[in-house]
Amino acid sequence: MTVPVHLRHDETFVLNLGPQHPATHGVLRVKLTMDGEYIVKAEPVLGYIHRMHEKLAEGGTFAQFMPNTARMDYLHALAFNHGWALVVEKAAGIEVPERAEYIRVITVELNRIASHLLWWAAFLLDLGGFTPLLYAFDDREKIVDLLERVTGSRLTYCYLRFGGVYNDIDDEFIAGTRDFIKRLRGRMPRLYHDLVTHNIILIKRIKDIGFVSAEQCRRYGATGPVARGSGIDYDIRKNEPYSVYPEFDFDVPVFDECDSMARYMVRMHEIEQSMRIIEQALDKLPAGPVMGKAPKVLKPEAGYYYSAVETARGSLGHRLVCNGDKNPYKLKLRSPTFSNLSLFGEVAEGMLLADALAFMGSLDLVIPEIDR
Amino acid sequence: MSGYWSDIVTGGKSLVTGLAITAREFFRPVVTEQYPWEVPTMTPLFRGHIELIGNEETGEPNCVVCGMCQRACPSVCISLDGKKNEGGKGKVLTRYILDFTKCSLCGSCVESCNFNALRFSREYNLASFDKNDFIMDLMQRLEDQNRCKR
Amino acid sequence: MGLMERTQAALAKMFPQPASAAPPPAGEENQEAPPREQGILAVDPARHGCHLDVLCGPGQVVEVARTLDREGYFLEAISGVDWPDKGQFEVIYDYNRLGGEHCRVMVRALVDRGEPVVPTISGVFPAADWHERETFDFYGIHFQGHPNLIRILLPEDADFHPLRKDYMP
Amino acid sequence: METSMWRALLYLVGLLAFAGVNAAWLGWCERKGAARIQRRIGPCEAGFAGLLQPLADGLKLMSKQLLVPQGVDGIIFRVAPVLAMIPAITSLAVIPFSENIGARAMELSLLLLFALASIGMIAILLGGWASGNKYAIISAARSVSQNLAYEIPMLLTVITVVMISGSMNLREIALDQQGGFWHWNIFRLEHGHFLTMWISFIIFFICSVAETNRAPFDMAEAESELVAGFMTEYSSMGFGLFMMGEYLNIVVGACLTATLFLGGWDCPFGLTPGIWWFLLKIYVLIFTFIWIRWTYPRTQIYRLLNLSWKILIPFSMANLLVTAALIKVF
Repeated sequence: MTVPVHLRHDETFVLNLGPQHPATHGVLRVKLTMDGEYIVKAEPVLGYIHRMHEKLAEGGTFAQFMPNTARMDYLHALAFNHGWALVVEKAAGIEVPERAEYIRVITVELNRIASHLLWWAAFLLDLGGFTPLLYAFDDREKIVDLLERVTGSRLTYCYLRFGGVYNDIDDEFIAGTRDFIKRLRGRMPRLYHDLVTHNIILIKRIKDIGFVSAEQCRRYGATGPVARGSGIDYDIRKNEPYSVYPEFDFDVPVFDECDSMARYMVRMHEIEQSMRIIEQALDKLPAGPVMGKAPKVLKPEAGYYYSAVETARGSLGHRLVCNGDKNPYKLKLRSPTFSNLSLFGEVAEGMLLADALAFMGSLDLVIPEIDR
Repeated sequence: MSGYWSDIVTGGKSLVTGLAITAREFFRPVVTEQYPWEVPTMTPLFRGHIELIGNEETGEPNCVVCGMCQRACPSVCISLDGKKNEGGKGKVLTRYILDFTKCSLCGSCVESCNFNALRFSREYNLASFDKNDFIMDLMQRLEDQNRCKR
Repeated sequence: MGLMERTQAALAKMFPQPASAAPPPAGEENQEAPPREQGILAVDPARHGCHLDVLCGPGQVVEVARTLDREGYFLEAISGVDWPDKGQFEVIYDYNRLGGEHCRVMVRALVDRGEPVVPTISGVFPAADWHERETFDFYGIHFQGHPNLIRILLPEDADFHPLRKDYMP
Repeated sequence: METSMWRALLYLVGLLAFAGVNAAWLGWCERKGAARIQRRIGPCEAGFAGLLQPLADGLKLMSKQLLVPQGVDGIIFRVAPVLAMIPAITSLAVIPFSENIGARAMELSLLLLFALASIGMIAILLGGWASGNKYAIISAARSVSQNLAYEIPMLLTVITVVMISGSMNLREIALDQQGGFWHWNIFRLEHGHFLTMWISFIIFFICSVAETNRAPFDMAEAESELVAGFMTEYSSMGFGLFMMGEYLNIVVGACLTATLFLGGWDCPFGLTPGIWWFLLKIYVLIFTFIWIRWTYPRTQIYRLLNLSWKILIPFSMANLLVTAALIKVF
């Protein structure tokens, strides 16, 4: 997008958005060159919460990196657990018992709902609506309680293990999950859609704002709801199924409008689809052990391994290089929002400040995951 | 032009619906818990910092100083020492220091322990002005617990 | 013709000599076996997570990217690997398809550790911009022609490349 | 002479007390109201049901250092918060609280109110400009364009009221509506004004929400975009005065709405008119302000201008014509 003619003069100023700014959800900094309220150039500056997880991975054993994974995307921590478990299981050839796979899917999907709810809450906060935030937190709290029951922690779960999960789920968890799904289904139409989705102010605010074309998504490598909001039918759970996802009947919501509203709708529909997956998984939950046979000390064969999972924000890839040692030789984390954010600069050019922030909110940024 | 009128009508309706929803919520009971006065129930799996498990009878730590927890810890926050057991075989624990400032509560240590010597405490009031409060002597803690039990 | 074969055929034009008849599984070339020649290998996606393993020279990186761009791929990530024993850096490009038929391509290029220079592909895929900056940040690999090759995650004034194996904090 | 001095003093003290109590405890009301809507408790520790919270907040604000950052225009920076507060208090002088309670019943009191309201806007502009902060300047610019856009439909609707009542004196406008809700301007049976006046009322209410920079029209202090807008650089009581000014503006807006459309101190059933009815009306209106704020997301500046220029102004113009026709024809 080129800068409109009326903006092509030199009365610009630089607005430093962040690293401590309410809209950047953490410590992202965006250097905006502005002309009045129009953005001439937007340049995200990263690294304010960089912790060098890739080096930390090289320094410890495979198992010792597991707690770190949850600290990157603290909103969908279990998917990061899952991604790391999958790539190591792939490399070391570890089998996972079926019950553990089901439990993984249930917890990861619950976590996905929690992540989308929190995104929704934070997005509405970006748009100045504070009340929906607390309604969403009320629901999210239920999920967090459920997950605390099985994982022992509330945010940075370290639940998955190579070859299974840390702890079996009990009847109370199953009953609680069913109750939660019933409750969320009851609250969704009224507190989420009637109050917010159909609200004319919100519609006017995010419809036709933040246009990201499918081609832009491809060139920038944007995945997840951002790509699906641009009409790209791409969900790793369907396209290259992992775990036991092929056994469930669910849809991948795709919207063609390419605007913030489309991304919003994708996420709202994904909540429903995740609930469907959880229900099916609970129905089909097989009995059996939750931990498979895994050697205490992992020494995967030397080689190159790649594994991808679908997190709430898009495709998370682990590029693992092993040299036959008990430490990962090299781990590269392909985090979804790193790529999703990289298109911000191009799209935000020529936008109004308020629209750009609404667009940024619709990208669903989790800064620790970008900076790793 | 039709968009203009339908915007006004549907928009107005959506605004009124919004007000009706918040009005209904206004009269419904609160859902929050007032923390210091009400304490939520803790799940059985709650992960506090770790603590040593004492023997049922003697109260001595179950630990045999194998060092598995130390090796499993990704953040190097456990340091322990033992000495040769006089009279018996194996080793006895003499020092067990947990540097809780580094701990990420992953639970690897508890999982790696084969001798039922470690567990998560139920301590959640962990706030202090001094960093040194979190360099915990778990032997001392176990002794205190034993004294309380007696 | 499946997508994988099509991609393989498109890429094969760049490599006049086909890879040796009995290709060793990916990864083993770092061991005792002689180093692999440049070319394309089909690998087991269930084991290695990608369908094609392309080893090319640093000079061919841009051409490979153009070919894959034409085939509708997108760039997932760029990672560097340090092989101090061999005195080489390796740059790994992961390509994937957004939807439709599925095929992952891993493109690897080895460069001299003493003078690590790889041409940039940010002109082909803007996604590479940040990934190349990150690789530069961590390994000090220079991406020739990159419009803005500055540090991205580390502070601007850092004078080290932390993911090099010989880096000691 | 003597009595009029006592009277002036009494009103001075009374109005200042009214302003102070409202400015402080409306903050409490807002927090409690928001909390209820969000199913929380809200302030509950300071005093019974947190009623002493405003005092605690005030004490805290006063005990803080008034920071004047480098590079600000010192005088204007200090004057702006005062300027935000004073017009709001002054406006109360012409509000008729009941038939006999009202500091001053001027002939052009309506005009004075709008003049004072504009000064409040200037205070925001000055505060934002003097801060020398980019967010504050953007906020100041937004606030001005927003206010300019909203004065027009607001004045147009007020003109319809003035036409009906034939006066610009607020007391007389209220007196004109005595005797039950069917005499109030919003539901007025006479000349069939109820056909159009409810639209005027809605337009006026939207405009007063916009005028007071309240959500959903709070672009000037949009905290997720502009940090705190024009208040970004203010600390201590500078910030406190802006907050109090905002609440007082709401009070004035509610008083004006009640007087112009809801019959002032009139009882809906024509029975016992008095100040309590007036207070009831303004607090219901204030609650609506709070209710709206905690229901909707914020709109966008150009959406707001669109709303004003494309919907509110045409509608209020049409209303004006229809009202004139109704008066002339019937």
